[in-house]
Amino acid sequence: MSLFEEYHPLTGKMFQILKADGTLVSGQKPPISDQEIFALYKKMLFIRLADQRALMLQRQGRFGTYAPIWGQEACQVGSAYALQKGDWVVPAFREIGATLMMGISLKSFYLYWMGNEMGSRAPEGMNVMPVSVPVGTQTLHAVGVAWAAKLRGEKVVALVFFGDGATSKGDFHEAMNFAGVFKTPTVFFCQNNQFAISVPRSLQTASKTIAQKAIAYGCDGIQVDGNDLFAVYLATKEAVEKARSGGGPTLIEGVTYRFGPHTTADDPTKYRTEAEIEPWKPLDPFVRLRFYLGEKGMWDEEIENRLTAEAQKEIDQAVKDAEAVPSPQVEEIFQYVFAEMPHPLKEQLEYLKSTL
Amino acid sequence: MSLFEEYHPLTGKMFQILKADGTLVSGQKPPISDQEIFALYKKMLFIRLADQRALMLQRQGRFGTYAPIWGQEACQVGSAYALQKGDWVVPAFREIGATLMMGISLKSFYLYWMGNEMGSRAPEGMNVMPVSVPVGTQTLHAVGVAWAAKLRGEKVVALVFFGDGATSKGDFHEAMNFAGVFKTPTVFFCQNNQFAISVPRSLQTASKTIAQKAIAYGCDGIQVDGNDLFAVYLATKEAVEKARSGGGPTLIEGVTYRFGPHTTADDPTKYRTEAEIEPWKPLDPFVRLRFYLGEKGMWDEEIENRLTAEAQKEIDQAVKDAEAVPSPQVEEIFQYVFAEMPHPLKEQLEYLKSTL
Amino acid sequence: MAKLNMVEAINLALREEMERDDRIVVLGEDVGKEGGVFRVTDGLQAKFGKDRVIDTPLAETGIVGTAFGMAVYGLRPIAEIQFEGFIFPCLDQINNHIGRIRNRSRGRFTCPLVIRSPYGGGIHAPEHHSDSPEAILAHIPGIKVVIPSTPYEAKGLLISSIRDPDPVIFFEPKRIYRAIREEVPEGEYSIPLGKARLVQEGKDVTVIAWGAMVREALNAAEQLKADKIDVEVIDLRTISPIDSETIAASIRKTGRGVIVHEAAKTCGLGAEIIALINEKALLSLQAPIERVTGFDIPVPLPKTEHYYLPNPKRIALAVKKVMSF
Amino acid sequence: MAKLNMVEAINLALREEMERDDRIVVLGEDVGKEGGVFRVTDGLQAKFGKDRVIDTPLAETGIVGTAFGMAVYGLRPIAEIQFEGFIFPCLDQINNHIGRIRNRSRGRFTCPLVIRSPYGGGIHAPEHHSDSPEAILAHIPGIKVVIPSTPYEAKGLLISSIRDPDPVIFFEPKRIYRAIREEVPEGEYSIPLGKARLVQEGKDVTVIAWGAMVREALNAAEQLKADKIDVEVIDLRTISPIDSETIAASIRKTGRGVIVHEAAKTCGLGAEIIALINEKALLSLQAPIERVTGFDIPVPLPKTEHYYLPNPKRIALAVKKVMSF
Ligand SMILES: Cc1ncc(C[n+]2csc(CCOP(=O)(O)OP(=O)(O)O)c2C)c(N)n1
Ligand SMILES: Cc1ncc(C[n+]2csc(CCOP(=O)(O)OP(=O)(O)O)c2C)c(N)n1
Ligand SMILES: [Mg+2]
Ligand SMILES: [Mg+2]
Repeated sequence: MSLFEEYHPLTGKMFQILKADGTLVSGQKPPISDQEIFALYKKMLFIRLADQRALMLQRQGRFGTYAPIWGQEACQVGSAYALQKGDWVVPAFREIGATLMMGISLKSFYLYWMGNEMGSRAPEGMNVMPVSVPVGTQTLHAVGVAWAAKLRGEKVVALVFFGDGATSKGDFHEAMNFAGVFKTPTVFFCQNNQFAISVPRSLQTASKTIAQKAIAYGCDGIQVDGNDLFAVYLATKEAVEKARSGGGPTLIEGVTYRFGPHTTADDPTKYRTEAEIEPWKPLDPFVRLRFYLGEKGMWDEEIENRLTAEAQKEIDQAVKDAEAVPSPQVEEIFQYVFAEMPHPLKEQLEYLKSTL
Repeated sequence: MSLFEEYHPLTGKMFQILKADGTLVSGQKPPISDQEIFALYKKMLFIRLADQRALMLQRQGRFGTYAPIWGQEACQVGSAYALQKGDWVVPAFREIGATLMMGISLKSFYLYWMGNEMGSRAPEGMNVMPVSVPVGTQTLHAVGVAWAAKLRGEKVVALVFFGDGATSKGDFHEAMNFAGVFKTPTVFFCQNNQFAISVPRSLQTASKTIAQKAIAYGCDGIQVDGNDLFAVYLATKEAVEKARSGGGPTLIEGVTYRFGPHTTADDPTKYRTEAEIEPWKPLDPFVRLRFYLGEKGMWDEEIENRLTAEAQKEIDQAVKDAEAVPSPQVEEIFQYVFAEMPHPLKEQLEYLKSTL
Repeated sequence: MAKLNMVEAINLALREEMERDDRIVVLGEDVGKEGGVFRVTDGLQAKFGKDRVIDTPLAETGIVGTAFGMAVYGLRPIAEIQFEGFIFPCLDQINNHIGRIRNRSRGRFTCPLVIRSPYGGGIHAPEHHSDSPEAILAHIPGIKVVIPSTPYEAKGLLISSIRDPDPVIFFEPKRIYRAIREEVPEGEYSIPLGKARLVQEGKDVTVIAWGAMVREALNAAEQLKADKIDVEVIDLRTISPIDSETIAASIRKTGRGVIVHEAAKTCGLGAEIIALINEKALLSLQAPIERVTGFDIPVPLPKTEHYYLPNPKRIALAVKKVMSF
Repeated sequence: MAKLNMVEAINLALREEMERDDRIVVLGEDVGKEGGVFRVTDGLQAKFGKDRVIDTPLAETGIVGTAFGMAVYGLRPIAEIQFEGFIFPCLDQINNHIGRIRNRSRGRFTCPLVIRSPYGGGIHAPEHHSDSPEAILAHIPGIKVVIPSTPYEAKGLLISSIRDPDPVIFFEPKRIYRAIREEVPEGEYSIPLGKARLVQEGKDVTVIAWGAMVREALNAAEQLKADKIDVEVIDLRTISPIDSETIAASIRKTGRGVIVHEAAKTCGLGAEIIALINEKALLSLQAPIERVTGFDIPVPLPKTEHYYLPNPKRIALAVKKVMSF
């Protein structure tokens, strides 16, 4: 029985390998080596710290509005790790994790969120679409990308991120339906972080799980513990392999929790209490990995401090590098609207320059 | 076990009472009296003949583009019959059956499809929304209407018609999701007539049934034999009662077949063969009712001829009445844009009149 | 009388109207407990309950499509679209149904619906949070489009919009949500739709603006005093239907005009205003009307946004240009 | 050289381009076996197979949203929206993504996508099948909008649109799909985007039109000969970006102008053209520019549609008005 059969959404089962206390679910084993686990832990830590820095910079007025990943690191690191070179990531707007996993530099990531156009370009070869602010719209792009690859006979997979809120949008529906009909190699990764700004998951849809929405499209769906790096990785890996070998799309619901505010512009105390957050704290994806690695002698406070110090140094440098990039010249905002600037735009640019 | 539990979409069962040969499925009985059945048969016949007349008039250049019901009479008559006074019908564009069932006059119906604005107004008290050409958009309206009724504490149900093609639209998804979350008294009736113009049901979605799409919204869904007047009526009645008593929405998939062209502008020989239609002919909703009523001594050729003659007379009159209505004056197209005509529109109307 | 900012003034209008008319229902994303991301609906759910102030799923077509059904049924829904950039999925329902239902039913069904949405740039927001799509909506028949420029105006215009028997798109210039405080009376007053406001009389040149740009225009006018240029400032208020008479009368007087808007230049509302002046006051023109607008480019990211937005300097330059023509 | 109607000319362009470039994929509702409801894609699926001519589910956002992804990946999709009335659900993707991706990625990702759609009135179609939303699209940055007026033009302009590195909306005036036959060469030729066409020279007045309205304008011009009025007719061809130079040059010559379009008057493209004339040729104007357009109402049902559509009579009246000003 395949993973997706075993965890068919209507069975009510959530796929988990590593429990919150760092022990393995009976019968399950880690899908990657301890070295890999350690490397991914290190990456997750870097991401969490880089995320925290962004929040801090925003409070200091050095950053724009920012949507933190805090709590969702395992979802993004575990899933992106299942991709191969040439695969695509289509992010929403909370994807520092997936973005850095794809090799985009932290400097570039920061630049964009500082509001500097110079951070908008992914380097050649890194197939990461730009941030998608209009919720859910990007799911269609991931279907298009994957469909194109399929039509060209290229064994490329597209992994798209979106939230629980996004599943309410018509775009999500049309994307899933197209993916189902054309069996596009798309992996739909829903980070169900329990909130769409203030609106809790329970008010977003009456369906018991997000995963069961796959049934409407004749696709596989699976609910995984999104705070379990191993389960996220393995479910995504199976979905990616299935996609690559022509088996079509999969909807993965990663059950997780947004510990931070929706964005730096949000005040979550308006709509949730500390008491509501409390039960989620022990489920933090870092906690269980520390237990697990600790058991193997691969983690302790000292290691954590060393990793943290290294990360902070790298982050310091990224901030410095990003802040050293000047604000773009006025040409920059006209130059990339079309391949060749049409006459009206040239006139407008000339005019604007004459007024500066 | 409720009907919706017994026929849960993933059981693979289609709800049927009256088989194609006019006999009853074992254990099932007609949900209405023989008198009612005869009356509904008569209504269906009238609708089929009025529909055929529309096609004929179009060929003679006396009618606009028209979308015939041919084959789907049981879906519309059976479902609309389950409504009570005060309930709403929200049609797509193929709903001659449901429209007439709600009491709209054939003359008025014809007028609209002849392209005459004078056919656009439903009489006060008849809660039938205008035709909805943009596919799927009307599903949201039915949710809004039903939701409003619920908020006002009025026990009103909205029944919305749409096709298999419409289920691919984002609007359908958002409508089902809102209905699920707010438990609006909406009955979603999908006439799965196997085609969206030329696109067969199999290419419209990879989901095995339309009914199972309800699972995505935590709603009940049921597949019924849409050519079986009894099954359509009973399933709709249960859905309507459930809705009225606060149980929320239901998705009903009526499995039927579009015998005619998509519209009078369509040439179905481009995309389907006679051989494909053949197996559906014995499933025509009229065939089984004739067997059934015949068994009871309530139908024979003579009765059919009498009913036909009566119907044709009524239809003749409706055509005559409709054609006697003159084309509207120019004011008519400006008058109902706003409650009070704003200045620019007054200017435009004046100008237009000066050019005629 | 309290001094309120625009957020508070709109909140007050909603509160009073909801008290007056129990058919009014507010719905949208985060309008409930959260009180809206800008706090415009703050406290309303606590006061009126979850049946009248409704947090919806995240689906803009769904919000306006169901609100349409509610309005047809007889409620008076006020739908919030969280940012103007997310109104695009609603255009299908707005164009194909909301603006047409009265006409399509010969008056049997109507749609007294208000769609509120913060709009415009200038708050260093993320992408898709700074657009100005008013001209697109003004091109759609059967709907009205309203944009207030001060707290007092906002309350009065919103009351009229809510009481209007037809659908109204109400764009709130988010840049001045909290930037202006002024006296806003409690209770009943309304400002008629379809009438522009003469903000400041002047004899040399007419500057026409709306929303956040009225303040920019006034700033420019202030600067231009030094050049002895006497600027008349008109706040359009209602984008559709346009009050062409007020515009034409002013241009007939001054003979010169500058139109200011944040939206992209091409096919922006400025074009329509020029066309109306062409039709009604061409012979009075002493100079081509100038447009001071956004550009035909996506609104840039925060660090470059200032290039995009019209400012007093650009307005003053345009005024000088038409004066020296 | 064969005489083709516009449907055949477009079909030929698609066929030839698909042969030339195997990255081209056609997708839309009923474009396959059916060959499109107007038969524009007739025979293409039989020739190029189901992987290049794709019948999609009934979902317009889905069509353009996935086509966007395809284009970014490196294909050259040509998406069909069956009727312009159903392009509204696409505006979100068009405005928020399709027109911005080059800018949002500093040129890393591009969207060489063509969206074809029959548009406009005059065929006694059902509701929502007679709209003219070109001005809405012309207001959106980062996309081009093209409308051909004859079979020859259609083929040439479509070829340019397909080869253009940026997204193009290609509206096909369905009213003249089969109404005009003219010689259309096989093989390579293209007509540059962004350049209007001088259809007929004249010295007294400039009539600017596009799509099906060019024929109406020519008919009016013919009638006006009896009045000794010599009409210059310009076919705009590209709606965005507009060829303001050709327009201005003609107005500078004639001093008078009439703009004809089917879309609603307010905020239609006519307004933008007047604004451009105001900016570039005001001093040449002998009379206000006249607009002969649809009205600010939904397009009426077939029996009353003739009231709505501009016709030679209304155009001629407008020409006489500007001549006698
Ligand atoms: C179409 C659209 N509507 C509204 C918004 C404003 N908004 C930004 S994020 C968000 C909530 C998204 O929730 P979810 O999809 O669960 O993602 P999360 O923020 O939890 O990661 C909203 C309403 C938007 N960006 N796009
Ligand atoms: C949004 C939209 N897209 C396309 C069309 C053109 N069109 C009219 S009916 C139709 C097929 C509808 O199929 P289905 O929903 O199954 O209903 P049926 O016609 O079979 O009753 C299409 C594509 C439309 N009217 N609206
Ligand atoms: Mg969420
Ligand atoms: Mg169908």
